[in-house]
Amino acid sequence: MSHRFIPNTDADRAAMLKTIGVESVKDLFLDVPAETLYPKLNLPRALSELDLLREMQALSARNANLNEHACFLGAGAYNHFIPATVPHLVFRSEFYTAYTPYQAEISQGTLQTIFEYQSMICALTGMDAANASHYDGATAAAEGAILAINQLPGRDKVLVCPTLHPEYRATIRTYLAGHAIRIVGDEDTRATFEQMVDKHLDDKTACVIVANPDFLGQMRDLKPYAERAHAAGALFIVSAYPISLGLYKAPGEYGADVVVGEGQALGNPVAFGGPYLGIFATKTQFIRRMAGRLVGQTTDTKGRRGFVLTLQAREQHIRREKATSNICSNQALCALAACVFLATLGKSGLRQVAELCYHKAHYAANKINRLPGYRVNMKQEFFNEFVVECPRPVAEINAALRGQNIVGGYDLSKEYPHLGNAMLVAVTEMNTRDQIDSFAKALGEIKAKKRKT
Amino acid sequence: MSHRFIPNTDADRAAMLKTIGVESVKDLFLDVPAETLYPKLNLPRALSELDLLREMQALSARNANLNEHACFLGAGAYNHFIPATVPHLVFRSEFYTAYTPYQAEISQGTLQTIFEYQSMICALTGMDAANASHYDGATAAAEGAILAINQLPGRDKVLVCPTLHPEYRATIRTYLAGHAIRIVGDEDTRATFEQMVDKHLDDKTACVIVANPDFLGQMRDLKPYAERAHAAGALFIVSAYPISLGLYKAPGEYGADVVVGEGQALGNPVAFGGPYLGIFATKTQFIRRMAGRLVGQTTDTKGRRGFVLTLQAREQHIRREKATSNICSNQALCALAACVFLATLGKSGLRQVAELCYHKAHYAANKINRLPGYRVNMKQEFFNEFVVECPRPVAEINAALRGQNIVGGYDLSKEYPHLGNAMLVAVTEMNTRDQIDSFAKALGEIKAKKRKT
Amino acid sequence: MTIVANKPEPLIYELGAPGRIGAELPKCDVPITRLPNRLLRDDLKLPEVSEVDVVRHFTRLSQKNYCVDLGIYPLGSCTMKYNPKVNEEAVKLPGLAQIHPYQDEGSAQGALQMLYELQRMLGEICGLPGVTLQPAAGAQGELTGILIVRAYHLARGDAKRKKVLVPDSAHGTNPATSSMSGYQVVQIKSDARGNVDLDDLRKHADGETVGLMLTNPNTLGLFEENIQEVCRIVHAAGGLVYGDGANLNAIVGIARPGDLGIDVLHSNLHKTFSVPHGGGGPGAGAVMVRQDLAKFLPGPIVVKVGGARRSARYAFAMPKQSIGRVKSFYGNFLALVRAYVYIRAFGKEHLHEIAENAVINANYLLARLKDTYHAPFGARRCKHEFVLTGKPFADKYGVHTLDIAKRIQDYGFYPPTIYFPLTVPECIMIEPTESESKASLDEFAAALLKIAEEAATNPQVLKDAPHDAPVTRLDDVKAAREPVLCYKG
Amino acid sequence: MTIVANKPEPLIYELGAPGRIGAELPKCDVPITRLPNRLLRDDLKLPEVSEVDVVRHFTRLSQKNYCVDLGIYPLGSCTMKYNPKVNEEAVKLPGLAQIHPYQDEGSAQGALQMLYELQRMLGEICGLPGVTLQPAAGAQGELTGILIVRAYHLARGDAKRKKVLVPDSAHGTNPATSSMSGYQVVQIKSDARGNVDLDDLRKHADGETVGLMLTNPNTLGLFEENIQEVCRIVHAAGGLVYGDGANLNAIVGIARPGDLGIDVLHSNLHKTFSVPHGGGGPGAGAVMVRQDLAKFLPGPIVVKVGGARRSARYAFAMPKQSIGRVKSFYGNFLALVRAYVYIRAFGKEHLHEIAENAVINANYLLARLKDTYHAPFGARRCKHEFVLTGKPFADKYGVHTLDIAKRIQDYGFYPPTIYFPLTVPECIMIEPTESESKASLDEFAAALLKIAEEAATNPQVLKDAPHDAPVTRLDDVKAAREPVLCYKG
Ligand SMILES: Cc1ncc(COP(=O)(O)O)c(C=O)c1O
Ligand SMILES: Cc1ncc(COP(=O)(O)O)c(C=O)c1O
Repeated sequence: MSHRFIPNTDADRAAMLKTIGVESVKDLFLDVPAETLYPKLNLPRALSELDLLREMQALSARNANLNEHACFLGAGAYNHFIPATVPHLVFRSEFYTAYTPYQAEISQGTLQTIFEYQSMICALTGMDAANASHYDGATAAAEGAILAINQLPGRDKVLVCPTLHPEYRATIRTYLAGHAIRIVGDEDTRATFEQMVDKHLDDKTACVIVANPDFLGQMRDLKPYAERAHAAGALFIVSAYPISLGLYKAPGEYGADVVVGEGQALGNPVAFGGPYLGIFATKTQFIRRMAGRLVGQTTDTKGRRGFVLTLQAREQHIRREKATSNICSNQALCALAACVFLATLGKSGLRQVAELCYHKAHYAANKINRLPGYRVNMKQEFFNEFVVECPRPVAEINAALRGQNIVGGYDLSKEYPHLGNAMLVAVTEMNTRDQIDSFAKALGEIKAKKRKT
Repeated sequence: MSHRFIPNTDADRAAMLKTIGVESVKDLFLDVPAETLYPKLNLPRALSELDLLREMQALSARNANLNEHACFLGAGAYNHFIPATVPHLVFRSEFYTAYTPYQAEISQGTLQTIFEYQSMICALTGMDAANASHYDGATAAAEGAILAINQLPGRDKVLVCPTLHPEYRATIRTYLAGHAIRIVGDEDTRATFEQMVDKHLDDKTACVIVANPDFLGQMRDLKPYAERAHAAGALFIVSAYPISLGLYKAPGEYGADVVVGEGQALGNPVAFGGPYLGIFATKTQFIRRMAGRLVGQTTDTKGRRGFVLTLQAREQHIRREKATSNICSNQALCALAACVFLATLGKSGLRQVAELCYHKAHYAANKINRLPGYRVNMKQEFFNEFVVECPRPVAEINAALRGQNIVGGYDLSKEYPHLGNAMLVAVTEMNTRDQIDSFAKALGEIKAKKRKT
Repeated sequence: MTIVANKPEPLIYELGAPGRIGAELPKCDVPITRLPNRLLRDDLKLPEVSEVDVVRHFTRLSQKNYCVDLGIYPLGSCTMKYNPKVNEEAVKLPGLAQIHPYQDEGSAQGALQMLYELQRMLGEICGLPGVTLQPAAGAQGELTGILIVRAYHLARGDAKRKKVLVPDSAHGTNPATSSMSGYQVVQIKSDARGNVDLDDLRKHADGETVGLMLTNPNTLGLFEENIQEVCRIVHAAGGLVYGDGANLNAIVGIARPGDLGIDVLHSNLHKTFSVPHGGGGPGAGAVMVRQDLAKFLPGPIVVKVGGARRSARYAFAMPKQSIGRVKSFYGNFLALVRAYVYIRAFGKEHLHEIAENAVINANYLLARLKDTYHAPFGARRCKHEFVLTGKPFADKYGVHTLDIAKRIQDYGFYPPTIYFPLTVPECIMIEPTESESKASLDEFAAALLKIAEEAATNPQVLKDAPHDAPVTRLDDVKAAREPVLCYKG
Repeated sequence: MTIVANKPEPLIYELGAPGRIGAELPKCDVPITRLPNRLLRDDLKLPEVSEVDVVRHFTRLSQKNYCVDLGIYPLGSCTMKYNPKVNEEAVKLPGLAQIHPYQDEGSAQGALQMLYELQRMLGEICGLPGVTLQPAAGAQGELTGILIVRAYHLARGDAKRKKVLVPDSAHGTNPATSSMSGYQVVQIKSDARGNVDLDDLRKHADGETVGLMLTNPNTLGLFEENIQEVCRIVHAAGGLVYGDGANLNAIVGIARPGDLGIDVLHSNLHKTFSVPHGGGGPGAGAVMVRQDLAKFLPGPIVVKVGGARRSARYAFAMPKQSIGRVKSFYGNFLALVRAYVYIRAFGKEHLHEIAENAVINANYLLARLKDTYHAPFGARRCKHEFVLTGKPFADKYGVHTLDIAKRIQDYGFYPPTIYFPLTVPECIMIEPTESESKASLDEFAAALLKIAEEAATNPQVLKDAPHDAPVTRLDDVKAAREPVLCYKG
């Protein structure tokens, strides 16, 4: 009996067992408690490739996909254009079937692309060094907090802004659960940044973590806040949306010590939440406290440029319990996608994408703001995401939109109850004017319907 | 102004024009009649990649695709399973962005895969040599006729069986239009092979071209006919359906001198008719009369095995007007797909596919034959395609089937009017029992409807 | 990967083992029918390998290939331009890849519309409104075109014409096509400037002349300076001018063959319109003709049946006096999709930039090289390509063009076309295309200049080249003398 | 391609030119809004390259990489098995790649069902029915698992436990995880047979013990012979046994960690379940727990809400006493799709063949090598991997394991894991996986045996290795001493 993924034949196995010096394969499992061997597994039967593909097509068909739906949902996962170069290059087997480049000489492809990725992230964020990736934006934020805590021993407080992504805040809490660290600042989700800082910032504060744009879409000049954090001796950590950095100032320009963020938008599909890309960048002075892989430039014995994993003494495989983090496998291929994405779009392309997001979002916001019963705060600075006050519960609105092949915005009622019936709407370059107009029209009709009844 | 597919910038161009020694690019076109320069073209405006993809998606969406429809249509283009290895490997840029391997040393990838393809085609057909591809089954058949004519000067007749694919017969006629060659045998589409041969075969006959299975699906032991052709001094050319060769005797076993065929089924999608793969194989004695590229094994200066284009003296770039054919670019990538397909399926897999086709087609034929008003000649040997006599015009039946997401069979009424309302039905391993049952049910209902009215 | 690409790769037949499998098919879900034993084969000599064997074998082999995606591929006359990746996304769409050529026209309106638009756009670009997309490649386009010319003469009742005039610099497919079409080939000389020798043309153009097959720009990369006169001479003799559009890349968007006097033209869509060359094919060889010749086109072609923009419907139709069909179905459909995508990506604003940049690149490279290599037509501006001759190196150092080509590989580039056209001894024919940047050309020029130096100082290093490829120079003579064309195992 | 892979590749920043573009975006189809100038950046240091530059750059770089699709990749502890291509087809499906994590559950039932089934299948395979798919990798699974153990103790009101026991052969992530979770690490010795030293374990297992992190088979490739006793000791002390399932490939389908006494386990789906390693990730690190611990799992997890087969509906739910979430959304979804496809491809009939063949392959290779290389545990049967020591070569010829590893590259293979586990000096850790055939192992063994010979006869050739890779040996010390971590240009 043969399986298509196992090359050895019965004859191969017989010859090998003979060389090994055993009678049968069972003899290789004598050290396993006999009563546990060969359990009867309640699993489905094996599928041929054709049947497998049909099964997956059937599963896929039961999900509403964004190729066929207009999407106004963001909230940390964004539907952006992915140039054909990205899948074409990322899915070259030389990249995707390799592993961490432990043996540098025959892994220069991976190593150089990571170095380039690091360089691009530094350019975007205004930092000196970026690592080869964390699992996602949430874990990158948590690792940022850990860096600050380790950097500033004795300080036991982490300030998180209430408008940092709720899941990031939850993840930070989980990551620090085993440590005597207080995570504060988001008790009152309606607190402004000033109020939060006034209340909590002190000499026990290791860091302040804030998002820009924040979870509700607001874009701010954070310089004053960075200055306040620094004045208190704390690190200032900014979670940034990388597409916005095509247009807006780099966090490094306004005082960030660490920049984290969700890099999915850079060439990775929304894919039901993963795999995504945790961006992590910092200043030279904190490099040795960074977690994760770092690639550095060096030379070979002939003096030629080459790249290697470096500063590994930070990592678990060398430092074990003293490592900066336990991270080992990361999201390298997502970082490669980001690298190809940024190379393809380049200086002008990323700016174009960001501008399109900006203009379309503002067009949409204006339009929606003019609908009776809906309100958008047009005074507030935003990039491509904004809060819409709605005349009915968002869940109901979204259900109605679904019938028109529209994926509506994020329902803020659970995490930000004070906003009432509020929907977080994201607009990207993927939304055509037609889509926006239909969306607004559909929203308008929902209101109207209510009046009639 | 820059375009994404043109790397030179204005600065590059300026520097280059300077080196060239001209003022502007216009100066490079002074030899073109001035009045014809820079015509105003009535073309659409340039599209960005995203807009382009949307345009293509929209065009694609207006076609009924076979992923979403059960397909019982064959007639020379077959919906077969394509393992994931095929697109994965064929679309490695090293293969698909290379050209004819003129420079052998840095084209060993292409050369070795062609050599392997040739070997597999020889195995399938029972021939000694196969070329690197013709454009499709029809042109391969035409080139087969030309080989025979060149091989047997003085003979001016080509016998084509009425059940050779109508488009192949048409193509042969076009290819030979400029020559004093008579193409005969298919005047009466109801003539049996015996009748046709009795009528035409003589010492002026260069070749007899016959399909197995033939266009109407019939599978025959052609040995007696090969012997008759040979007795008359003519070559015997068989057009074969390569999937059937997983199960049936190789044409070489029953006397073919040349085997041609449509190779699409070997790993190439139906794709609205192209690109397809013209299979061409023959015996050693005719090699120097073959058209097309041939790859041969040789050695390098260090004695290592390597592969080169060989026997090029047959070809247009050496022999010009005396060449065996004018073919230059061929269907190499389709041949590579066939090579990967045959390697993946291998000895047992191709047999499995062929058996599945056989069993499913016979199941379908039996089922349809039992429907009132429909008839299949179950006495006749067939592989996976058979003629169904229908109670109504096929066009009407197909229109009804379309409503149920079924692509019905080929309407034989135009080319084989003597068969009446006859539909040519193809069944492959892609048709599930459910699909076949639904198809039969749908056919049954069409009949019923007629009775009611 | 160097360490892998350098290892010899066994044949797929030499891998694997009896019983090993690379694919499983679904279980048979219908009752079994008895097999017709007397018709069945006993054995089938196909590989027995697992999926991983297949993937590794072809992945490794792929790395023994140079390709456009690795660098400049300056094969003259082949237009090895970059193939945009969006093309490859388009052809994967299920509504394009998974449609049957015989399915009802009503269920394939997207495909028909695309074909219709492509016909129209190619007609517009070439200035020749009758278009067939059926030919699978340039050579088949030539056959199609000459058969159309034949049909034209016959339709006029003129059956006496037998001669096709073909310039001596023509590609081999031109004379080969002429004989395939049943005609005799008469070779026309080129003059000192690389143009058709008008006297020679006048001498041969007569009442027996079917027509002239003209490549313009020709295979020397030169635009026919007397194009209008050439066409006049042929037309005056009652012949038609067939344009081999292989070199359309030089003038696309800048001048239209139809406006220049060409009657029938093929365009290799895999050249000018970026269909990837696939290791030899598939390409596509659309043929464009004057309006009055459209009735002879092979069919079916796509026509619009009624309706304005939105309500337009498309159908296949056979031209009235069609020469028939030249292959099955409608052409290399997915290649046509790529050409369509490519033209739409440039649009009317940018199309001419293709030719402009291709011509700048070629002239730049020629300027960089012509002091070192002998450029027989270096006094003229070239178009998208140019020729050099290695003759001085052969004469002085015994180093031949073949040696230069092999040595180029060691510098990491694909060599140019060599020994073609036949009119130039030791010919080297270079076509950079617009896909190269100045930087890329500079690198390539530097390598060629270095090699010229080596030819003088160390000729042996050229004769032993290539040194760095997966194999050293291969024995062509042996391959042809004792042909081994398939695995014997 | 050798000739290309051997050339140094510039950084993408060193390619291109100002104004060059690689992509165009659609024109803005809505009215323009004024930009908030004071918040905007002045410059953005990104590359300026065209599409062809991008494609060539990364294609060339790719060829400077070794990968599983080129040959054996015997990195011990990493399970570099072949990644079936059907996985990659599945993840391209629009209903899997193009769905938003926050879209309504009702519009993602296919995705939820897949996740639910995967949870169930992994629970079944591991004998631990509580499952979360959220962790992104093994290490995150460990953190998740240890936080679950912590929650378990705290829920019992037991806050005094502070020590996590970790065998000395453990992977670095185990101790690192323990400290990330706020615990102290106590290292447990191994005995002469490579098992956990029971006496040492008994000595440390006490009322302060949170639990033991056990890798079984361990990183020496040895199955813990006293597994049941080990678990008994830890359980008796009130601790839980955390299983590091990185090596599940050795026993998948043959023995279930839950049946062996493990309480909490992670499985690196990128190892056992064929998610490609992506040059370092993404993987996935599902965590499986005993039924009574399921309430602590991070969430959301997928539950079935009512309905039999056809009418079943699926929903996300937060376990009652969840430790919270360990990342955003639901895990590396597309990695989970691949694992699902892989398990379904093997099914219950074939799953155990994975482990059987992995173990046969490892033992065969060990048998081929152990007379030449010293195998510290060569007296035992190994499981899916085994360790050798290069110490004798170091002592005799001054040739280190690093030199051997570098030399292996010249033979066209990826080297094994080296210098791990730390308990074996000059360690060489080899894991062939079931994807290799006997023929492939024979080739690899032949290279290693040849290298052993070279160590004696020509040690310098090892010390200077690699010779054939795109670069020679790289200077790690320099890289760390003067870190250059990004392009300064
Ligand atoms: C000038 C010229 N004509 C015709 C052809 C033949 O075209 P194809 O290879 O597409 O058949 C070529 C191909 O290289 C060519 O260069
Ligand atoms: C034994 C062992 N444990 C844990 C890990 C960490 O897993 P990951 O890299 O998926 O985080 C590894 C990875 O190599 C391992 O080998």
